[in-house]
Amino acid sequence: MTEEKTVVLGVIGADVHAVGNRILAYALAQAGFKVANIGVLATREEFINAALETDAAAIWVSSLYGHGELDCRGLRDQAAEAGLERILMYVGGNLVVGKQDWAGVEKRFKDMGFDRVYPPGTMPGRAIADLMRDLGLVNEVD
Amino acid sequence: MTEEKTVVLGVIGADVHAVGNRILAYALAQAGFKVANIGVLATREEFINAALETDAAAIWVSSLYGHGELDCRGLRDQAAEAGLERILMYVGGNLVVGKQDWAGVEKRFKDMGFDRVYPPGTMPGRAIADLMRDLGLVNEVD
Amino acid sequence: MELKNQKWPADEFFSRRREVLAAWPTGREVDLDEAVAYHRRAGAGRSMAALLDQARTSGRTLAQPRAGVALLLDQIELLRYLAAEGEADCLPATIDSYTRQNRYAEAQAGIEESRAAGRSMLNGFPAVNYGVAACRRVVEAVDVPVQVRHGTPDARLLAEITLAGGFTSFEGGGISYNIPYAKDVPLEKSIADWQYVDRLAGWYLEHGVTINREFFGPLTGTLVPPGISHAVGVIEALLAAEQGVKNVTLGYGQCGNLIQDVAAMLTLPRLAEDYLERCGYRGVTVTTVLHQWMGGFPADESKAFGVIAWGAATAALAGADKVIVKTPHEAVGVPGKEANAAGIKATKQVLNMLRDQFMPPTPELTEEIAVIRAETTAIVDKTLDLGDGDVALGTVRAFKAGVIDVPFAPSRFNAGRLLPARDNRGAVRLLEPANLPFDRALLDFHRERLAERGRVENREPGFQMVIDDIYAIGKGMLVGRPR
Amino acid sequence: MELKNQKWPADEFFSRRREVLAAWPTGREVDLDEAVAYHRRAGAGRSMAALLDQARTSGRTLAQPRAGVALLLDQIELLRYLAAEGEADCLPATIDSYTRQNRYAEAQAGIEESRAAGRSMLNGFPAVNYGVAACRRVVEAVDVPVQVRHGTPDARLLAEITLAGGFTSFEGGGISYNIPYAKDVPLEKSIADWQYVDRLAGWYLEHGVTINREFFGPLTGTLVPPGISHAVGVIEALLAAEQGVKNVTLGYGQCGNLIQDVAAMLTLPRLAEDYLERCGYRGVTVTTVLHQWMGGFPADESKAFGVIAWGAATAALAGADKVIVKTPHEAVGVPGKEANAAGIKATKQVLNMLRDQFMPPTPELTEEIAVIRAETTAIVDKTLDLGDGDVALGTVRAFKAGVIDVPFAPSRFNAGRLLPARDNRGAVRLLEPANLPFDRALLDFHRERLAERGRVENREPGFQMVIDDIYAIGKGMLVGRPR
Ligand code: B12
Ligand code: B12
Repeated sequence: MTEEKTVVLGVIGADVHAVGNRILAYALAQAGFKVANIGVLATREEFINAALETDAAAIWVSSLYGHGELDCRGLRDQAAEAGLERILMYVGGNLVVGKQDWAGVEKRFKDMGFDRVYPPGTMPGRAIADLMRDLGLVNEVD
Repeated sequence: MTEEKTVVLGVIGADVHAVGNRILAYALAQAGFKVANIGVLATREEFINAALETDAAAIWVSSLYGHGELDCRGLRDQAAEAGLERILMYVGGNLVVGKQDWAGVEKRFKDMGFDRVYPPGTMPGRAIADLMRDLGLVNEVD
Repeated sequence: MELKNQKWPADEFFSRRREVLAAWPTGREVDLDEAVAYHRRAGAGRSMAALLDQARTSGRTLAQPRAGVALLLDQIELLRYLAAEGEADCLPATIDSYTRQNRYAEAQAGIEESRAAGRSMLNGFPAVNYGVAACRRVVEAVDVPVQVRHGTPDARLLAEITLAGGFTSFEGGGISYNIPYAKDVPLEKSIADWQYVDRLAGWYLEHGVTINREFFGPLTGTLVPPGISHAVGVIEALLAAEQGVKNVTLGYGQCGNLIQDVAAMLTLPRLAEDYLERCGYRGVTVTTVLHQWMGGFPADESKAFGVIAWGAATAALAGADKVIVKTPHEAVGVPGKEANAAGIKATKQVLNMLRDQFMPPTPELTEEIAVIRAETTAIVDKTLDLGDGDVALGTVRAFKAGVIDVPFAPSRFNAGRLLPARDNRGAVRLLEPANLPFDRALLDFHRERLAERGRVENREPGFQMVIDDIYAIGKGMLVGRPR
Repeated sequence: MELKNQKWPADEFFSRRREVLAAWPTGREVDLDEAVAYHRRAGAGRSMAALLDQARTSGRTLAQPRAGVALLLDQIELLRYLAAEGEADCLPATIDSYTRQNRYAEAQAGIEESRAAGRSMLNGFPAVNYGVAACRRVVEAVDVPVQVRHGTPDARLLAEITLAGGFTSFEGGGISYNIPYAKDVPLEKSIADWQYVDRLAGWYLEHGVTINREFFGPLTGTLVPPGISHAVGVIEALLAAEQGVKNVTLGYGQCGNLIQDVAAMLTLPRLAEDYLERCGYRGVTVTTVLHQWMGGFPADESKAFGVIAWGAATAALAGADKVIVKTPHEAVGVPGKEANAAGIKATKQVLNMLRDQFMPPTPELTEEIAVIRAETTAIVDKTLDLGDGDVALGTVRAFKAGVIDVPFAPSRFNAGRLLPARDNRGAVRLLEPANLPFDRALLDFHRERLAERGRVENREPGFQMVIDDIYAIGKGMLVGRPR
């Protein structure tokens, strides 16, 4: 059903939060995706290289530790430069430092070029459903 | 030192909170005052009669249960009618229903004619010090 | 009619009823047969007895807030919010203080002033003034059982209206809603008035509708030793059972020392069941409720959360069937709906985390259990003695003799000579046992425990210690140590 | 230099020091003799060791928050606020994640962006970039001891700067600040780098200044069974003691089951003392710290208060010397000062209320104690064996062999084969013990406990159970029951 689409998964920057990453990988695999999990402490370059290598349909960036705003800048441009103009990019976790107004946070990350931005505590199922929709793997009507 | 001044003490209205009343009575007595304690469920009339009977210097009204605003209205006028024009009147406790802006609450009770209004959790010592000052029992400078 | 512990004959009950219902216009709305039909239609989902039963068998602890405001629509919104956002397992209508003193005219004024001011000027919901139909709107607004919580020495009309109004549980008793809640009401009167309420509940039962009757365990909420509140609870259960009540919940106000509180919660249903059985009442279902700390709270909301959560933990570890929840606004005023929901949510988090945990038996717990059993038994037995076997009469005499004595109670029918204080571990003991009918061993136990604290604090146990203990939790402590 | 558990000779230490201090310009500011003089002037009021000692002897539990922001003045204001309004007993500077990875240039950019944005863009205080004088301003801003808390595999420069900067306690160790905090750092390297830190602390001690060394007990904070974290703590204590450290605090992350947690806190110092003694280290003072639940939190602030308060209760009943406090913002982001103070206040209310209470011994507790002792001993003894008596070498080999295996750790030097899950009462057990050196009795114990849960939930214990448990507390439960 997912035609074995690949998702690159990783935790960006100096971030070592490994638990959510482990669960996301499991959930994506259960949903039928191939997962290229580059794990924690992942650089922007590692995300892009993994996407190129696996011909990925999407990049899922996690940032839990608060520096997401600093770490994620430039990822979209670097991807474009590498020829990944149309790759889907999602980001989720605890993206900024502290408890901030979510609308503002979402906007900042959308402005950085992310297609979807998820607040703290998002359950994997929700984002996987979005992904299936964005990849045209499910009928929009149901 | 207090020249055995009398304070009328009671809990007004349909209010049965007895613990604070007991402690206030004890604290006033310890500070050298005579206490005419009319207890809980006290009517306005009982306050005034007790003040007349004991030639009291002050009336301390407690209201804990939230109906203070309804119960205290008219007390100052009734006292004046009874000839107690100059008697000191303090009120304290949990005077209104709910957590409200204190400045507003204080103003409402001052407008009703109370000389001093105390917020929830006031320790007796603070009000006794005020009373001694208001009665000229201590030198203003110290 | 002279007070005695005997099921009221139907004629007596129905002749009284006429007077009761005539006391306020809404009394006319009550039609018992129609009310029974209404309850039957409503079904088990609304039944507090059924919910408690389920909690008890599954080892779960239900969380219930207090909640009452002056205006009907606000009351409805409040309960809906506490169910949905607060995740309350069951709900109350907490009745205002004018209604509690049967001052319906003042309650009416309060309703009108509240409408004018746009905020509740009453500290609860004036159910009598609203009447039967309005009560049904409240009860129907939510999916969980709703109880009447109050503090009314004479709650006959309130019971008529709210039970006809679809409430399935009614709190209070002739002692617990008099001694802490009144100054001048003789026990003869309040006990008789509550016999009426119990008879009414019994009547519903006889017609297929189980009304849960809960007794107000915390009494004055302030350092009440478990033996005393247990004795009152047992007596109220006996009085209710005689009138035909078969579903009772006994309450206890958390004191703060875990071992004492667990012992109290473990002994409470056993003692009630023993006495019910001994006095010949069969088939009475007994459940328990723990009230989170009922005395003075810290004003700081974070600290209040600490007190609330510790109460929840105690309820869970002690296996209470229900816990009554405080709020972060406790020290200041009746909580708004958000603060109220906050208290329930903190409570439920702890209840759920501790759901599969319990306090294992230990020698300390066993000792505490023995003490509470001995105290309660001493008081109840002496009360029965004083009444020549009649618990109603005995209660009146026991209060007169100080055999039951509730600390800090406003009632002049309470001896008021007893003084409690915490021991060195925070358990509530007797500094001045006054006339409690305790044997030497019990008295020595209390004295020694307080002497131990005295040694640690290097002061003689005395009234200052009591005052320090009254303030202690509000100031962030359990034991009021000298500064 | 090859890794071994042996006190570094002075020349080795000082020649390494030159490299370390050269890594960033602020390294030049460190002058050890001047730093010692500074600490001596500062006196015991700033000493974490002295404060812990006092807590231990008086049976009190200290409350300490986490707290770190990008800008110096904000850091000072934050600590002042947490001392005054939050009533914290001791304070930290929590270091940002760039500094933890020795990425000082990125930390510098973070400081500048924070200045521009007017809010902290870093998740902690970049102490290395600020240097010695700035650290002293932080330490001097408050009256209580301040500790460095971080998660830095190579913390040599950080230790040099902060200890010269007047901090009197330094968290971390070669295992606990590597395995949960890094992906590619070999244990040979991190252990050696932490020998350096310990040697530095030892040097201070030899010059009359006691630096408290705390090890990071919670590891990944997520369902780590006590036997594993205890083994790591004991090993880190041995490694530190060899370098001359004489004041250590061992940590443990609350798991949530009271009996297991109390057993863990009771065994922790005993095990450390036993091994220190057995390995010939005399005169080492051991204290303990409990971390309130370190895994995923509920997003709702009231529920978070419930989790916090239960952690505080556990710390108090277990007699922890210190508790590390979470905040109501835990699930969302680094707390602002108000949320941080709120967590401390809720904690202190509970600590104070339970100050004179303890968990009495029971058969369940005794069993749990025996299990934790057996597990820890099995792991530490096997580690010593693997190193032919050298605990440093043994540790490297033990991780390679999976004899120590930390669940959910990001490090590729961790086997990562072990899977924990909660049993039917919420205690953390081993679903997949992988290569842990446990005897049959221990393995059976774990299997039986999980089988019991499986029967109750009517499912085979498996990875879904682990996932359910990871989410459970965040969803208001302890045990992740199937829906
Ligand atoms: C114990 C208690 C009870 C006991 C009282 C037993 C008894 N008969 O005494 C019981 C359980 C029976 C009870 C019942 C009710 N209570 Co009540 N109760 C409390 C509680 C928890 C503690 C009160 C107390 O004893 N404090 C300790 C003493 C020492 O302090 P104190 O009473 O505040 O008095 C001190 C100061 O306020 C000050 N002070 C008081 N008066 C004055 C006057 C002057 C002139 C001065 C200078 C100082 C001063 O000095 C006193 C001594 O230090 C408070 C909340 C709290 N404070 O934590 C609620 C509280 C007072 N109760 C409240 C309510 C609403 C009720 C009920 C209606 C039930 C309900 N809805 O929950 C009934 C009302 C009964 C009635 N008709 O009055 C509300 C009042 C709400 C409001 N104002 O908005 C409170 C604030 C709880 C809440 N947040 O909802 N209660
Ligand atoms: C466990 C934990 C740790 C462990 C991590 C162990 C490990 N190596 O994995 C330890 C103790 C080591 C740790 C360290 C630190 N942590 Co930490 N940690 C947590 C904690 C408590 C739980 C994280 C977790 O495992 N959750 C469970 C998993 C299943 O959920 P999750 O991680 O949120 O991931 C899920 C969703 O977010 C979502 N998701 C995640 N990414 C993505 C991406 C996409 C595309 C989508 C669709 C969904 C998605 O799906 C995941 C699966 O359900 C959180 C707070 C919390 N959530 O309660 C703090 C938290 C993440 N940590 C935080 C911080 C700051 C740190 C430290 C800097 C120390 C400090 N100051 O306290 C260090 C940083 C270390 C580093 N360099 O990264 C902060 C981040 C603050 C912020 N953003 O403002 C948090 C929020 C705590 C807080 N409020 O301060 N931490």
